[in-house]
Amino acid sequence: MNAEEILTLASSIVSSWDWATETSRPNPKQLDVKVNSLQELVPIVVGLRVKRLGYLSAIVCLDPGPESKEMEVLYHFCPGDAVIALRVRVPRENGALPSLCEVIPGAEVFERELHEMFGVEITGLHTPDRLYLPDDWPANVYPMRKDFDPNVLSAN
Amino acid sequence: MESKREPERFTIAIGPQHPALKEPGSFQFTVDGEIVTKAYVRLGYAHRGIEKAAEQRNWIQDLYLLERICGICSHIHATAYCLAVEQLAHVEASARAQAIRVLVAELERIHSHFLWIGVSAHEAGFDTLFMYSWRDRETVMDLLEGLTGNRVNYSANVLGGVKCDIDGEQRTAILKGMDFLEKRARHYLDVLTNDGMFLQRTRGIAVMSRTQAEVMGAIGPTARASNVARDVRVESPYAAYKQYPVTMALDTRGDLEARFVVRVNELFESFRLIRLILDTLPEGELMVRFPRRVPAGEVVMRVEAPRGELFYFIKSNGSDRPERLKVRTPTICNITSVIKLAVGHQLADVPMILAGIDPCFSCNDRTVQLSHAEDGSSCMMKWEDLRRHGIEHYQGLCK
Amino acid sequence: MIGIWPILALMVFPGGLFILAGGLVYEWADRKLLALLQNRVGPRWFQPLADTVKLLAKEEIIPEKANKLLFIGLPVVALAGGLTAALYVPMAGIKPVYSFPGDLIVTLYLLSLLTLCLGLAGTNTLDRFSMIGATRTLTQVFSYEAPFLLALLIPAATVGSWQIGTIAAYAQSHWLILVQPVGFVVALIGLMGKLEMPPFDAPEAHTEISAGALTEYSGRGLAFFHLARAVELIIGLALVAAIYLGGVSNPLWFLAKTLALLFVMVGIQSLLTRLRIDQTVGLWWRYGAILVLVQWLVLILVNRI
Amino acid sequence: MDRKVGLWKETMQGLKTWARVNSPWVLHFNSGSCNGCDIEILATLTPRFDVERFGIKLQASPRQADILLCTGPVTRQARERLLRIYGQMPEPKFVVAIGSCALSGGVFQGCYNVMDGVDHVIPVNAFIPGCPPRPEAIIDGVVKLLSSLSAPTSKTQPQPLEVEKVSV
Repeated sequence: MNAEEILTLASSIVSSWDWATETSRPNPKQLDVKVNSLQELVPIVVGLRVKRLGYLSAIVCLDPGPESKEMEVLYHFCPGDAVIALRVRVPRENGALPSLCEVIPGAEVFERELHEMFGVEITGLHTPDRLYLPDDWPANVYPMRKDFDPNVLSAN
Repeated sequence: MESKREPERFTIAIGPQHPALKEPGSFQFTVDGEIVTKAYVRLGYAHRGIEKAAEQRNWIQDLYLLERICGICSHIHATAYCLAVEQLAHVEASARAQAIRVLVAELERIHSHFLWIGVSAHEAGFDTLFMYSWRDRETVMDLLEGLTGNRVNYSANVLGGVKCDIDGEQRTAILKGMDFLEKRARHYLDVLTNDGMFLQRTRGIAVMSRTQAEVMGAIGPTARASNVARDVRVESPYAAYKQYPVTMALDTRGDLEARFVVRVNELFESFRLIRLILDTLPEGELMVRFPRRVPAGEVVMRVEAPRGELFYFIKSNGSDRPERLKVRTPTICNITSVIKLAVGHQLADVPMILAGIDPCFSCNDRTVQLSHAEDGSSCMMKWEDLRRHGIEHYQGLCK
Repeated sequence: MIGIWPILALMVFPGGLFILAGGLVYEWADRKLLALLQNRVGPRWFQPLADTVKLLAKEEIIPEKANKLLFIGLPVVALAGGLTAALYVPMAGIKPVYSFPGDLIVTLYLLSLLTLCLGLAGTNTLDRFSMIGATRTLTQVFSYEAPFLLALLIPAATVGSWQIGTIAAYAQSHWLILVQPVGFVVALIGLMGKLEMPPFDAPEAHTEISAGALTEYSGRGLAFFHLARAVELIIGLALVAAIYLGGVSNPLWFLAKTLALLFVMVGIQSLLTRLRIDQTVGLWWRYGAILVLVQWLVLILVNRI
Repeated sequence: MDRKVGLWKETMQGLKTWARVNSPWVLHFNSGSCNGCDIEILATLTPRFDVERFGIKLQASPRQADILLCTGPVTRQARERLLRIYGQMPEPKFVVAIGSCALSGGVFQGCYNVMDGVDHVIPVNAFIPGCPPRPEAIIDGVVKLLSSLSAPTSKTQPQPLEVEKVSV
């Protein structure tokens, strides 16, 4: 399958939820899917998985800064030559995402990282321990957020 | 007397300071006698916070920062970054530059795989093989040093091209080196597949089926040893891989031996590729002009590091530094498989299973850096101080 | 009234100074040969000596949880066992200083003392790595000890004496390696197991369990264990050479034969991968023990005929 | 009589120093380095460099090491481990910081999760700069540290010394 076919297939999978999603093609090899409701995330991933498009390459979180109330989380699936990005928005405060571990066990480390670095709760994660940050790291401080203040650490 | 011990006695911590791991990363294995019953991973000993640091530095500085994510695959990190930023800036490096990038990347793969053969032989307690493979690895280290000037952090890439060229003399040296290494690689393949004692430690150990590999998201040679055809160089050719196509080395067995065989077979592919590139190196400029500011946009770049797919996501907001830079390194994907595979195996097999994925914890743990403007300037001051100090020092010497 | 000779024998030759120096030289030869086979230059001739002196001068840290007496005593016992064994072995081509019927058995048990001390020392320190190392050490004892013992008793049975001196004297006219090659191989490999040389170095596998039973030992204790091992190396080599390789009637023969044995052992070391502990046990009981028993059987049959 | 005692003491001290200089067992700790330095340290064991010539032996247990080779800028998580390992080593002990990161934090200087160098955490006896230092430079650094031990001025504890980078 070349990139074109993969993306067509992917859009057909995604379009079964089309009452809640919009898709765009920023470049010929990429398909961006805006997932508007969190409940749909797991079913879409299952759908991709069933069609063997479910190789999760990375989870990226974008924090626009404290003025914005929301952060954007990108799930990058990279089957073959194509890139499928599921874009989900979560609130900055008390945001939560469903865990993909049931579908993709390898997602666990990405989700733990997401939780540690950005403070996004992952519901259904089995081991929510620290993965990267030191043991004596202060609670509720998320280093990858734009408004992270390193002075918190020196006070510690 | 402490006779009332629980049946499940020991938790053996492997790492962060542990001879099996030259890099920090902490695994905890609960063992019952010699059998592993539970595995747990804790990273973060090498977490420096590079992703955050990258947001604080400009595009050029980031190149040198990212190259130091990992000392084994430094070139491929820089390549991924350069390709991604070039795509954002709509700049294309010349065909010659791309070919040289691929050439250095393949040399790096050779160095990395030889290193890995040695390290895993060492884990298995086969020190003679370790010594021999590292002796031979010095050949490719010499070539890389001759080409770029450094043994580890080559800095061959610059934004818009490469900084080192290949002349006739280097060409002969590389070809000679490849002939020697190919001979040695054949020998190692023979040893790895025929040495009975070594096979006892690799054959049928840590078998990962194709489905398991796919579910756990294994990548790189680890996945290819389980017959998962996943190689970015083939699937989504970048740089000059379109002109120099690669054939994937696959194996169906999925055990440790298969991982050895796949990696050695990849060596042969690299030798072939390097010879081909040297024979048909296109002419052209080494680098093109690159703007200081990069237009706003998002880009995903995937390249094949020696350990598997390396993923870069870069978002630019049009300024002279990136808005967000995300690196997903190959080892992080393969760690899941170690945790799952180790359970049920002997403790003695664990170092081998760990080594089997060729882990690189420095890759995984990247840094977070101060997001303070003042600190940025204080850094500049220090650098300036150092520079001045250096100048004064040498002036003093001249007197 | 004890004469001066026994004390001299114990302190200078063949016990004490001589065997310690000899052990260090043989350890150096072992490391140097291994390095040469691995394409390296290897250590300088005084390396084992420098290591030992340095360890003796180093601070000794005794873990809080460990029994102090045992922690300090075990290395001494291990070394003492080795030194005592030296008295019964034809060292450097000279007849054993002491000899009595049955000294072969005593010597073999004295040689096992080191391993037992290692095991006890490992369990005494209560460190996780030491514990696993000790478990492995003791597991290994049970695997190689019996075949090794049987392999050395075959010549004894052939000669009809349990005295090393008598066997060695008989061996000078009969190269037992030719008659009982299997026994020889098992004895040699058993010696490697005893010395925890690769491929039987699972008890101190650096990549898995740090330094095994000795993880917590730093100064003097470690030096004593090192010395004990060096002493055991030279005694073991002397024993196998005396029994199987046509005796050691003069110093030159002694040197040549033990070095030849050492060379074979180093070759095996450099060629093989470390065995897992279960593989070690399997190897000894499945092949080692059976081979030795076959050798016994052959011996018995031959004697009948 | 006093002179005899003095002579005896001096000889013993000389013997100790000789042994120490000729039998340095090293322990390697990566405190968050990029692997570059670590691989180069490992390379010093291999046939081309072969540090066993100098009696240098890589030990696995901190209890049995004389010299701690430390690489990396020391991350917050690794800091405690580094202190613990340093504490576990028996006296006399020496620390060698290897690579730019271990010296000053290198490119990671100022990152909040790093301590900007080994000497911010434990005392360091020798610094070996380079990114990464070549294996020759690492050997040279350790040997220089050792030769400073036998120098008459510093019999007990060597002063921290700067090892020059070996010109490539």
